[in-house]
Amino acid sequence: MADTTPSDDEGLSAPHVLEYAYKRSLGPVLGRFFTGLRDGKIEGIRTRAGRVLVPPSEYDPESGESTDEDFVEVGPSGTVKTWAWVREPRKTHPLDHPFAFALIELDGADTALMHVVDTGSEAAMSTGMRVSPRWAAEPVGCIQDIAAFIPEDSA
Amino acid sequence: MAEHAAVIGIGQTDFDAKRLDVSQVGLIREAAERALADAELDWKDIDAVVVGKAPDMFEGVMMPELFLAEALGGVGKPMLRVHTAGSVGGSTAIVAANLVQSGVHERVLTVAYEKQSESNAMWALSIKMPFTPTMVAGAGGFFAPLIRGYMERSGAPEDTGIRVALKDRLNALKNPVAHIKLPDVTFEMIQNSPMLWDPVRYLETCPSSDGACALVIGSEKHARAASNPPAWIHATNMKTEPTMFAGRDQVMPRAGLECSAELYKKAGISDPRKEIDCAEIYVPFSWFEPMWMENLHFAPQNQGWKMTYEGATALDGDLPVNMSGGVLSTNAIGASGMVRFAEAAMQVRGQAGEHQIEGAKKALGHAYGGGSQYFSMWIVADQPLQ
Amino acid sequence: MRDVAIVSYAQTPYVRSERDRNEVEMLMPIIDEVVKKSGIPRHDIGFTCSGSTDYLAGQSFSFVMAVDAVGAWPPIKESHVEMDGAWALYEAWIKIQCGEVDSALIFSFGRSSMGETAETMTLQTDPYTMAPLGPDAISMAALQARSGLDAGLYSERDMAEVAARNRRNALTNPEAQLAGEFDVEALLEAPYRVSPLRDHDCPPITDGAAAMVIATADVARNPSNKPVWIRGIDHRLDSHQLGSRDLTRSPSTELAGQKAGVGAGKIDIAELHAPFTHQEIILKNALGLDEDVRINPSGGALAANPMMSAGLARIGEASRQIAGGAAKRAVAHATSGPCLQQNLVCVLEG
Amino acid sequence: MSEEREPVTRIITPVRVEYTYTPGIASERFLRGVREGKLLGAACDSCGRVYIPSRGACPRCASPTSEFRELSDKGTVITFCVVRVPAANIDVPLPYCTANILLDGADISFTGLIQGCPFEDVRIGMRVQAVWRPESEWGFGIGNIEHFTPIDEPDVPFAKLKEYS
Repeated sequence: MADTTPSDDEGLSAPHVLEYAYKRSLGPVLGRFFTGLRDGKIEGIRTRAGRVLVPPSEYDPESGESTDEDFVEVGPSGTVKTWAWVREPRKTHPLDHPFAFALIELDGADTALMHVVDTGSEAAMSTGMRVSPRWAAEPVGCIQDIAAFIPEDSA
Repeated sequence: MAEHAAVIGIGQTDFDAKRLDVSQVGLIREAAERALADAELDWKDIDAVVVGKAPDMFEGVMMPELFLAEALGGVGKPMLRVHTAGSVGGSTAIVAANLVQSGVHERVLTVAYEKQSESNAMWALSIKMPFTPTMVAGAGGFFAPLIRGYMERSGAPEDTGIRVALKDRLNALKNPVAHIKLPDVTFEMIQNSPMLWDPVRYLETCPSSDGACALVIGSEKHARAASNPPAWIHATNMKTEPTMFAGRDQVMPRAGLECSAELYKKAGISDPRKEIDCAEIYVPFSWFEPMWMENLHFAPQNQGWKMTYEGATALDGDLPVNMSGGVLSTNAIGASGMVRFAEAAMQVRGQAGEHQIEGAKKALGHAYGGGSQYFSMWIVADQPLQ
Repeated sequence: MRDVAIVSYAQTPYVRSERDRNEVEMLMPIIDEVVKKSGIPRHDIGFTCSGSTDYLAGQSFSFVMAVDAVGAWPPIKESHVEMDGAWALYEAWIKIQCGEVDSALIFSFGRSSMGETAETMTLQTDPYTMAPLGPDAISMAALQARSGLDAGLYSERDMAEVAARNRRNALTNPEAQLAGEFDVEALLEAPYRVSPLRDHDCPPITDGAAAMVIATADVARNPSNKPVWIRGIDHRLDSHQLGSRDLTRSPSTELAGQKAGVGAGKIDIAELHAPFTHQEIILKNALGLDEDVRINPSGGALAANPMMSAGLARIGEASRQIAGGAAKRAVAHATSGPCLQQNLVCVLEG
Repeated sequence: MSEEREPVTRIITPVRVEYTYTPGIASERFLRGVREGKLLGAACDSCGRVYIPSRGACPRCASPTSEFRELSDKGTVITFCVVRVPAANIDVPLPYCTANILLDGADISFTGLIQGCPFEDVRIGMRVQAVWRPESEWGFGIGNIEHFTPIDEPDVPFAKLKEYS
């Protein structure tokens, strides 16, 4: 039972893969957020202190206090606060060609959402640029329902 | 030298096979908010947070406390994440207690959890590694041979395990948050349940649960000021030995024997069976009750089964064990140790509702993990240690 | 508080791949070394605490086998944090403060070479809104780096100078992995890896382990060692959501630094756990370090980044500087989580 | 139209992490031995107890186990259980019997399958021997032993085994 084939004579090694499709229940706040994405809208949540959090959470990260279910529709456009240009995408990345990870402050939100921006070239990226979502063809209720953000004027 | 510390708030989630109504965030907040409410404290009153859980592969998040910390009011605070296998819930409570006993903090929130429904426990507990064909079928496959070893050396009657399971399952009916509740459970039902890992039957085995447990541990000042009664921590102890080594007694591990002996000494207990009013101990398979009765020095070697047989461990016995229904009824792995510690504290606070042992003044909480190699324990009481 | 000192420290040579040795084989010699150097009989050490993570090993309960390297027989008082070894040190320090024990062994380990570390770190992010997008450790650090560049806090040249200095410092550290003289101009001509980060801005992938013994004054003072006192130790945490933080600052480091008493006296050297060049600058600002403080004489995490030990190694390396007479007072720092989310600060004195 | 759809309550997030695993010096020595049909134990440098397989250390002494020696493929059942429940990582048909087996010359038991007799006949103290797969199927793993089977030798009394149980 050759459960393993050594890769070479220098030393034994073998591929090892950890793989599982986790099933994550969402609860009221993330459930509403992902339902909104599926239906083409982005909703944040207002904390008792008045800040609008996107993505929404069940708590205020600054105080730990619960958030009430005070949902606020934001965006869908927003401003890039910072970005990182990925020249060589990894297989774990959502796009297979060069793109940017970015923190995007959606209009009406007080925090920035981490997502990807698809501009085709690094030269087209800049801090402060305006972006809009490009929705997935068949949204199912997950963060990838926004396939990517793209420059606002090309949306 | 250590400062006094006490449990001043306890919160448990409702436990179930699948808590599909909450995220991981919602799950831990349910326990933490209940503990804060019990302690009559707010998030801002907490100095530090200690999180415990078993392997990260259960939920598929590496060090999940990092994304959960802010849900526990952790921003700007110290946060620690403990992982000592199955004993982790107990160890986590001890680390939290130490933060207060050291004099470093006044009020510490500690939470232990597992959301096992996100994956599969049998997979996550024994990941198949290259070069090593898996022979051991999950925890049951590991512990069943040890149980057979105990049966052989003690000569315990074969129905001992069934009797333990019946007692714990009846106790669970009195616990509002317990996961497995079988209102019409009988000796025959357990006896006739399928053999999974012979000699362990299905109803002698713990379930996989989703759930969390939280404690607020306070300094003497805060314990005295609390409006609900505190559970004073008299002693804590942790002890480890390696999983496998030549000459290891896996049935009656020395780490457990020494851990409990040192614990009693610290707590000033000379006759544990007499001086401890009740014990909530980690029994994932029914036969571990008699085994741990011996390991915890409640019974002489090879005679722990007699306590079960004579009813000593029943709710009306002289040393009630697993009043909550135990791990056999509820097992969110990372939380399980802390639930034991919490139940001991609930008993001495007089808060245990239908499963309250009347007049309980001193209680033992116990957890173990790995291959019966990690032990964590505490003694709590209704008065501070003199 | 009881006075507690680092009495011995050892680490494996830091390498790209421990091709042959498993975790136990890596740990056994260094644990043996720190126990011997401490002058405390092995069975007299009161407590043991380790730090590691299952996802580096690809195995649940991977820390359990590491106990084999300790000599846990007769049984020992022992605990484990799923964190860098620096936090194992903190738990051990607390145990001593409780008066329960007078000495402790701390160790940590990891073989990053078995996996793809930057991708594994994706699993550390919020599993609902972040991890499904696959943000790797380098991309997240790049988001932070650009925040500081845009804010004018540092330049790409400043970042390259950090890389060059750390790797030059590493020339005198025989256990460092990546050492050498690098020309800043040449570094700046290299292409971006994930812009604005170039290869030199990122840490190497490192396998390694570290071990330390700490003890109270009466136990620490023995003929075989030179105690280095832990004068302050504290750790704090920031929000996990990168978009709700000001990434140009490290408020948790600022707070931990204040609590640990960094400002109470002159700092000679600092060992900062900054896997990325810009993070060293952010940390230096957060700790309020003067220009004359020598930063990372060991070469820091840019010269060797053994996951789960790199933080403990900063404290160990700082203690070596003091024990060797090169400094009187030092600050050491450890980090965990994306973009410096969690930070520990430790002040050491000779 | 979207109003008619059920709210989203759960997401599936696939996680895949790839590793290249290396077993370590002592384990590799053992695996290379078993590839040749040899069961190599390793003795502790300090106490002399023999481990199989050794991961490189005697956990009770924290000493290396440097001296390798070939052990017999005969041994004694220390304890056992009959598994009647499926496990995610095991592909042996149910039910099956696994035992902790102490090989002659070893000081620690390891887990093996017991076949060749009814489950009711398996007992603590029973003598067994390895049944190897055909040599052409041997690889780098203890899986080269398909199972252990009873042999006609007197049982070892429990008193002699208690230290290993």
